[in-house]
Amino acid sequence: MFGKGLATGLEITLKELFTPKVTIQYPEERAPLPARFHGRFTLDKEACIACGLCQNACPNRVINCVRTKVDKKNVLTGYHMDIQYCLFCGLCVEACPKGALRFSQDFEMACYHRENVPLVLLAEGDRPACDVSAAGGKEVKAGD
Amino acid sequence: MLDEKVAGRLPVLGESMPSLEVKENAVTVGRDELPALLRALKEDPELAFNYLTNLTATDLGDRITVVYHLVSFIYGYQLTVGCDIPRDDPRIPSVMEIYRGADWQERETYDLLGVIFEGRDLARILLHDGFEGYPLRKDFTWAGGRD
Amino acid sequence: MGDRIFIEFGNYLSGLLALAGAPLLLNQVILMIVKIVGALLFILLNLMFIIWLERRLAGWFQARVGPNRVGPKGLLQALADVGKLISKEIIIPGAVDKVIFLLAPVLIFVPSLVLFAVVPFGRGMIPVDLNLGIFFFFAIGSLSIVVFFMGGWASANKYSLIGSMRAVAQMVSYEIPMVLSVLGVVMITGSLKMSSVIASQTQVWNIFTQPVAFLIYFAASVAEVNRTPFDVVEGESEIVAGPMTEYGGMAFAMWYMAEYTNVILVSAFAVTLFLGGWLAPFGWTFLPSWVWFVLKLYLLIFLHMWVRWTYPRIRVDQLMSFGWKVLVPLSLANVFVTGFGMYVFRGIGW
Amino acid sequence: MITGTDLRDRLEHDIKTDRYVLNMGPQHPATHGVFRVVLTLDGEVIVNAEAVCGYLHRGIEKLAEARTYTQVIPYTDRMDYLAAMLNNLGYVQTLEKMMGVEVPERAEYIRVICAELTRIASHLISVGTYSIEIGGITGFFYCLRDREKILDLIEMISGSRMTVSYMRVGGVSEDLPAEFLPQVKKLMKELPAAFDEYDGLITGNEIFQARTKFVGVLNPETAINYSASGPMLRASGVNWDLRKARPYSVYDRFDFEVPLGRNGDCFDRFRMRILEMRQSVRIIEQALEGLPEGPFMGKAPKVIKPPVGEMYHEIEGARGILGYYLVSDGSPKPYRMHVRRPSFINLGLLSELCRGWKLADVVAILGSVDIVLGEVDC
Repeated sequence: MFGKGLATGLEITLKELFTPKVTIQYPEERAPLPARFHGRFTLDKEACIACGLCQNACPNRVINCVRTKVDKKNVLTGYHMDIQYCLFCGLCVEACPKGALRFSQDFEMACYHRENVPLVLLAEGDRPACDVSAAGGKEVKAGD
Repeated sequence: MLDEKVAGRLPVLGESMPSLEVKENAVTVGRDELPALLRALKEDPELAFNYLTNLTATDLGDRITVVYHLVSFIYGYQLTVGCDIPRDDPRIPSVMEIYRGADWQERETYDLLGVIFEGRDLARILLHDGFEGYPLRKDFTWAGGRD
Repeated sequence: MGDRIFIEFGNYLSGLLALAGAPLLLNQVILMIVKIVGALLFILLNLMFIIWLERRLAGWFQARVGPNRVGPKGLLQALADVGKLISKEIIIPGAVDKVIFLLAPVLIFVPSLVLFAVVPFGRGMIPVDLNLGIFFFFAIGSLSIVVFFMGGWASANKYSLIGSMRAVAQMVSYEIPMVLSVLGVVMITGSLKMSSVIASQTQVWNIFTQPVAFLIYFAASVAEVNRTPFDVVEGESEIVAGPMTEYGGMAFAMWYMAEYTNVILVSAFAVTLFLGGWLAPFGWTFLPSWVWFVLKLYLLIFLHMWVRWTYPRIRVDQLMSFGWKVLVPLSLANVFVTGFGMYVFRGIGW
Repeated sequence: MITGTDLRDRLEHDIKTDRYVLNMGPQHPATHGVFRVVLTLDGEVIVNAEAVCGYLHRGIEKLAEARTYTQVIPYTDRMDYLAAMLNNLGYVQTLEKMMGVEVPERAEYIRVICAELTRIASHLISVGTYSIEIGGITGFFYCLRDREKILDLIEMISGSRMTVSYMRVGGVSEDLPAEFLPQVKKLMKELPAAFDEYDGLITGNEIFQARTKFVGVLNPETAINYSASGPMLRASGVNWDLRKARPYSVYDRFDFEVPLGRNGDCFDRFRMRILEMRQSVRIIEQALEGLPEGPFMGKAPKVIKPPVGEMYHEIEGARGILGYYLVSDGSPKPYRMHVRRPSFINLGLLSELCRGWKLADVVAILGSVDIVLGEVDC
C-alpha cells in the first residue's frame, strides 16, 4: 500500500531519536586505539643496529638514517623521517629486524609550522657522534 | 593457459589470417587483422567472447604491445590477444565498433602510451589536454616531484 | 492567570501614556510599535531556538549528538553562527546584477514579517485582526516567489537560475492546493477573520472536521517553504543551493533565516486554522493560551523536521504532477464534500 | 479547434528553445570527489553528458615501475580507498599466480574475511551516499555508523582504517588479533538488523522508489558490450560474479548466492549492494566457522622477483571486476603494471545512461554507478 514505506521511515527515525548516541566527544573522550594502530613512529636508539633496512623498505623514500662507521660497525647517528610523505603503510616497521622502529598510539601530528613536520627520531648530536668521529669514524652516506 | 576448446577452435577461425600465432597462453595477431580476429571471436557461436574485460599496452623498448583480455560469459573462457606495433608508428585499428567498452580504455592507452587507435575520436582522458609526452613510455622522464 | 499578562502589560502601558497626557493617536501608535516589536522579538527568539532545534534534532535522528558546544547544550549555536556569518565578506561575483542581488536577501524577509501581523498568538493577542486575515496571508505570502526569482536571476549562475525557475514553478503550483484546502475551513467558519476561525473551533478543532484539508495543507506548506521532500529548489545534491548558491556571509544567513521564519509562519497558520489556535485542549486552561499556541506550534515544527530528516527528495517533474494531479483534485473534492456535508447537516438541523 | 497534437507541434516548431551547457563539477556535492560532467541541457532534460575525469590522477601505474613489488602494495590501497583490502588481494594474488607461491589455508581464510568485511564497508558508503544523492541525508549517517564498526575491526587487524597494506605475497602481514574473533562474530549478528533498517528507511520509501525505479535503465546486452561489471552488470540480470564464475582464493568452499536484478535500473543497482552485503555476511560467518589454525604466511622469497613474463588476474572487487596486469622483466621492480579499474570502465556508461533523463536523474544515475575517483583516475 502506498504510504507504508513512508510510515516505516518515520518510525525508524523516531526510534533513532531516542537511541543513545554513539558519537565520541573527541578532545574529552577518546576512542580506544588498537594495539596495532599506525601512529607516530618511535625508535629505540639502543636497539637500532643502523642496518638501513627500513630505509630500503620505504616505498616513498621517507626515511633517512645517518650512519657512522665505528670499528667496521655501523652506528646510528641520525634518523629523520619526511613524515609529510609517509603513507603509514608499516613496511619499515615490518622490515626492522630488531623491533627498534615501532608505531606509537599518538595520532595527533598536526602542527602550525611546515618546518616542524619532518619527524626527527634521532638528531645529529643527540648521540655522541663527535666521540664516534673522534675515534676515527667515517660518515656513511645514506643509501650506501 | 589456453582452454583446449579455444586452442582447438582458434586455427579454424584464423585460417584467413596469416599473422595469427597461437602461443602457450595467448594469441598474437598483426594489427591489420586484429579487428577481424576480435569480431570472429565475438561472433563465433562456439567461443562467444562477448566481453572485453581489459585493454592495455606495454612499451617494450623496440615495440609496443597492445593486449586485449577477452572473456566469454557463456562458456567462461578467457583469452589474451596481443598485438605488436612499431614504436615509431603506434597505430592500431580501434575495436570500439566491436566492444563499446574499449572506448575509455583506448583513450586511456592513448593518453598514457601514445597508441593511436584509428577510426575513432581520441582525446586525453586522465591527463590534461595540453600535456606533452606519454608518461608510461619508458623514455618518459618526469622533471619535478619526488619521482 | 498568566493568560492576560501581555494584554495587561499593553493596557498598563496605554494607561501610563494616557496619564502622561499623550493624545489618543500617539497612544495607539506607540502601542502598535510595541506590538510589532513584541512580534519581532517572538520571531527572533524562536528563530534562534528553531535553528538550534533543527540541527539538534537532525543530529538525534541521525545517530549523532548535534551542536552541543556553544552555551548550555549548544543553545547559543545560532548566535555563534550569526556572529560568524556577519564577520564574513559578502562576496559579489563579477557578473551579478548588484542591486537586485543584494536586495533579494533583504526583501525575502518582508512578506514573512508582514504576515506575523495577523497571527493570533493568544487570547486577544493578535496584532491586527483583519477581516480578511486568511486572504491577506495568501496574498502577501505568494510575494516571496518574486524574491526567489530575483535572487536566482541576479546571481548570473546557471544553478541559481535553475533553482529559481523551480522555485517559481513549485510555489505557484502549491499555492493552489493550499488555498483550496483552507477553503473548506473558511466554508465551515463562514469568515476570513482569524479570530472567528479560532472562535468556531471551541467545540471541535478543524483538523477533525477537515482531516484531508489538513494533510493537503501540510504537504503544500512543506512545499511552500522548500523543505524535504519538496526541496527541489535547494536540492543540494543537484543544483548546489539553488538561488542561494552565490550568496555568502550575512546575505546567505538572511535566506537561511527566512526559510525558518516561513516554517514558523506556515506552522502558526496551521495551528490557527486546524489545531484550534490558542484554545486549550480538553479545557486544560491551567496553562495560558499563548503557551498552548507555542506548544502546538512546536508540535507542527517538529513534524516538519521529522519529515525532513526522514525522506528523500522528490524529482521536479514528479513534484509538479503530485501538486497538480493529486493535491489540486483532492482539495477540490474536499471543498465539494465539505459543501455537501454542510447542506446535509444544515438540513438535519445541526 | 486546436487539438493536443497540434499544440505540441506548435510548441516544438514555433517556440524556439535553446540548449545550454551546465558544468557539473569538479567541485559539486554529488560527484563523489573531483569529477566533472559537462551537461548539455534542454530545459532540465539531458541532451548530452560528457564525463571529464583525471583530476585525481597520480600516475600510480608509473610510480609502480620505480618501486619494488612489495612497495607497490601501499599504492594499491590508494586506488579504491574504500575497499583497500580487495585491491591488496588482487595485487598479491596476481604475483602469487606469477611466482607459483602457495598460500596457507589460514591466510586464505583471513583474506576472505578481510575482503568481505571491506566489501561491506564499501557498499555501506555506496548505499549511504546514494541516499544523500536522492536527498535523504539520514540514511547516510546510519550507514556510516555501521561502517565505523567494520573500520574498527579492520584497524584492529591492520593498524589502519582505510589504507590497510595488509596483504603480502604468500599470506598476510600479521595474524588476526585475539580480540578480533568475538567482535566480528558479534558484528555479524548485528549487521542483518542494520540492513533491515536501511531497507525500511531507504529502499522501502515510496519517494525513493519513484526517484530510482525505471530510471537509467541498462539492458544486459549494452552492459556486456560496454564492459560493465560488478553490481552494475548484475543489476541488469547478467550472472557474472567472479567469486562464483571463476572462484579464486577459497571462495569455492562457501555457500552464497549471487543476487541478480531484473530491470537494470538505478533501484536495482542500489538494491544489489544491500543484497550483496547480506551475502557477504553469510560468507564471513562461514569463513569464521571454518577458520583453520596454522601459519598466516607462506614460503615466499624475501625479495620478490617474478619470472619474466606477463600475468593478468581478476578478482571481484566491490565495484566490479578488478584486474591486475603485470609484466615482469625478472627484476625486483615491475616492468609494467596496469590495473583494470571497475569504476573507470563502468563510468564510461554514464553519458549513455544519462541521455534523455532529467538533471536530478544524472545525480541518481551517477550515484548508482558508484564510482570512487581514486580508482577512476588511478
